[in-house]
Amino acid sequence: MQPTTPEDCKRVVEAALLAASEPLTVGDLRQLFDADPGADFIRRVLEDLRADWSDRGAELVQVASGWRFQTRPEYQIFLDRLKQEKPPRYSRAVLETLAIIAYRQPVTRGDIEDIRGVAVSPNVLKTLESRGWIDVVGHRDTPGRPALFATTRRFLDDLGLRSLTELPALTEIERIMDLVDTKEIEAAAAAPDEEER
Amino acid sequence: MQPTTPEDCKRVVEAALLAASEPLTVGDLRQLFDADPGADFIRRVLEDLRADWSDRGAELVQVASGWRFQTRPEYQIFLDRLKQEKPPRYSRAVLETLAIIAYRQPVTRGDIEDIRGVAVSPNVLKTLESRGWIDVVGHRDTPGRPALFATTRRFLDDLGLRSLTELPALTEIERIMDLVDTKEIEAAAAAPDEEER
Amino acid sequence: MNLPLERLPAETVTQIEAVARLYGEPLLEMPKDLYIPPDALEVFLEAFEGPLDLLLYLIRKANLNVLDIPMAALTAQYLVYVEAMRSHNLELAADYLLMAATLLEIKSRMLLPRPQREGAGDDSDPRAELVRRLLDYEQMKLAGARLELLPRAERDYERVSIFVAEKVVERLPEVSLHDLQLAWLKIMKKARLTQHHQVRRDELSVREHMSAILRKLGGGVFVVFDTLFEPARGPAGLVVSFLAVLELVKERLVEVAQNEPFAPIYVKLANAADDA
Repeated sequence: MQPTTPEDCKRVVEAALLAASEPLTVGDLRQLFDADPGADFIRRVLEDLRADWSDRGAELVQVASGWRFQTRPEYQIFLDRLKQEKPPRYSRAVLETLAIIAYRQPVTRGDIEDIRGVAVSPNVLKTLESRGWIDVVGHRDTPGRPALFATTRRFLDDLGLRSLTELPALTEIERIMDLVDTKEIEAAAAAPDEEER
Repeated sequence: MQPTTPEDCKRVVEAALLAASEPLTVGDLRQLFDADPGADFIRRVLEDLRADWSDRGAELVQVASGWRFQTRPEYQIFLDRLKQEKPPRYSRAVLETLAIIAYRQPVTRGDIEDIRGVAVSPNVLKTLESRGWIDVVGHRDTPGRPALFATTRRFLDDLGLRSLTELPALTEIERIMDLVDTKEIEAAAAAPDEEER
Repeated sequence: MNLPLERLPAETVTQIEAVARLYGEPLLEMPKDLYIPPDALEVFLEAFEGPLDLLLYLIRKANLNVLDIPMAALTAQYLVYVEAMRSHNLELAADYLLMAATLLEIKSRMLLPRPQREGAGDDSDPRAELVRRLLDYEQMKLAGARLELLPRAERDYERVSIFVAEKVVERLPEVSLHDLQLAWLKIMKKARLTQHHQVRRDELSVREHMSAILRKLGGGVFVVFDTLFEPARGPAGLVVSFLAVLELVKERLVEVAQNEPFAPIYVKLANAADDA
């Protein structure tokens, strides 16, 4: 089979996206064809496909590492009925640790403990690591050379984000921060910079 | 969302089949709905979906353990292009045996062993025969009447040759051999592999 | 460190659900006099993620301004909770005790006249560091809650990945002419150690015809000599074909038969009859 019409090409792109276990980039999709159809062509095909699927149970979305098909959240209640076990729920300790790593990365376990005011259990970090949401990106050059944690591309992909800038904004807190007298609360001056991440 | 029309139900079944990592049975699919729609209804939906997908890059198929979507074999050549992994390569024994048969045909297994200086495993010849690149064209009239191997038309076709005379000339090779020293040959042996990609 | 919260087998579903259910609304039902049944106290304290979380709860519950915390009142309340934990022999986290000490220190510093420093109008508030930590923690606490609300793979949607029917098409190794040339090169290098091969292009052509002729004779029957030649190949082709037949005869691969002069010449595979 040789794709000759744009319609043929769309079918090839669709099949590739349906079959892929990881999101595919525009660059990946260009490689599908013997003669490179160009990035613009692929983007048009993707928009076309997105429209085709607009009334289906799955949708074509763009996440951090590319394009992928995923089921629509409205359909989850049906799909859940087929599941043998419920997806894990995360404790507040896990969620807060995740938030600190996501918004303040790269951070050490000590940094996380400073912010949360309690020791961080190894299980919390293990949970996030085994989910593939965080990993060690280096070591801080201080005594003990503690590991620096950061969020992964998988974390963005699983939460449907294209980049860290799409994380929920910390707006409410920012409003509070605006009220804070910088002289009085010296360290608060550093916080808005952190939010940019 | 509450599925009310058969069309809604079809979308739910489609989403479930697309998301499932294993084939789903009619029994599984009945569980998707709050009120069991019955096996006949599910089967009609499946037939309907199969028809919907008849001109796509994927198809709905029934396998031993249930129903699943899978890519059509015709699309494999495209999907292969996305693979990072290298295509399989023949061992040196297979390549040298093929070269000997190509240049010195018709030859017996004994001839090949004489030239290579080592025994030729039956697997090597079987590999080339099952690929359709060599076959037995006769038997030499010596004790044991060993089979004479020659290359086939298929071999020429697959290598893009019109005749054996288009094989790289050996005189040229001899000339090159006089010029190059072992190390350079080894280097050349590694590099062109990459160029083929 | 000794931490009742974090030491629990962290992520079992039942435990988390219990905490989630108890954190928030049920906590508002706490009696004002802070009497807490011992069983409930343990669960109540487990609902907090540490001293900062407890402090934030106390501040928000009393509707206090984080930026202007009445240290005396807050410290007193906090100590009541900590004392309650101690009196019920709950394993008290060091973090809670450390915070108690910090609160007491801030409270006492606030009673002292502020040190007047030269130069810049530096009126550092002893509460500043605590406020910064509380706001910092609250920010991350809320961020964690928001991350929880984001649609998440496997919980809110599933990735689509259909079966790839690749087994249907066997991937065969590709061989290029270059591969073949290199393979031959290696053989020749080895062979050159013992003997010198004189292989020429025309010889190869003869060998190709030898194979072709053997293939034509594959049936084991006698074939008319003339049919082995294709005039379309031109004079050179005919010569090569003839040389191929001679070579086959020399190598005793074929038998040539002619019943009488000028009768048709027949060619057949040597000993083909034995095979048939």
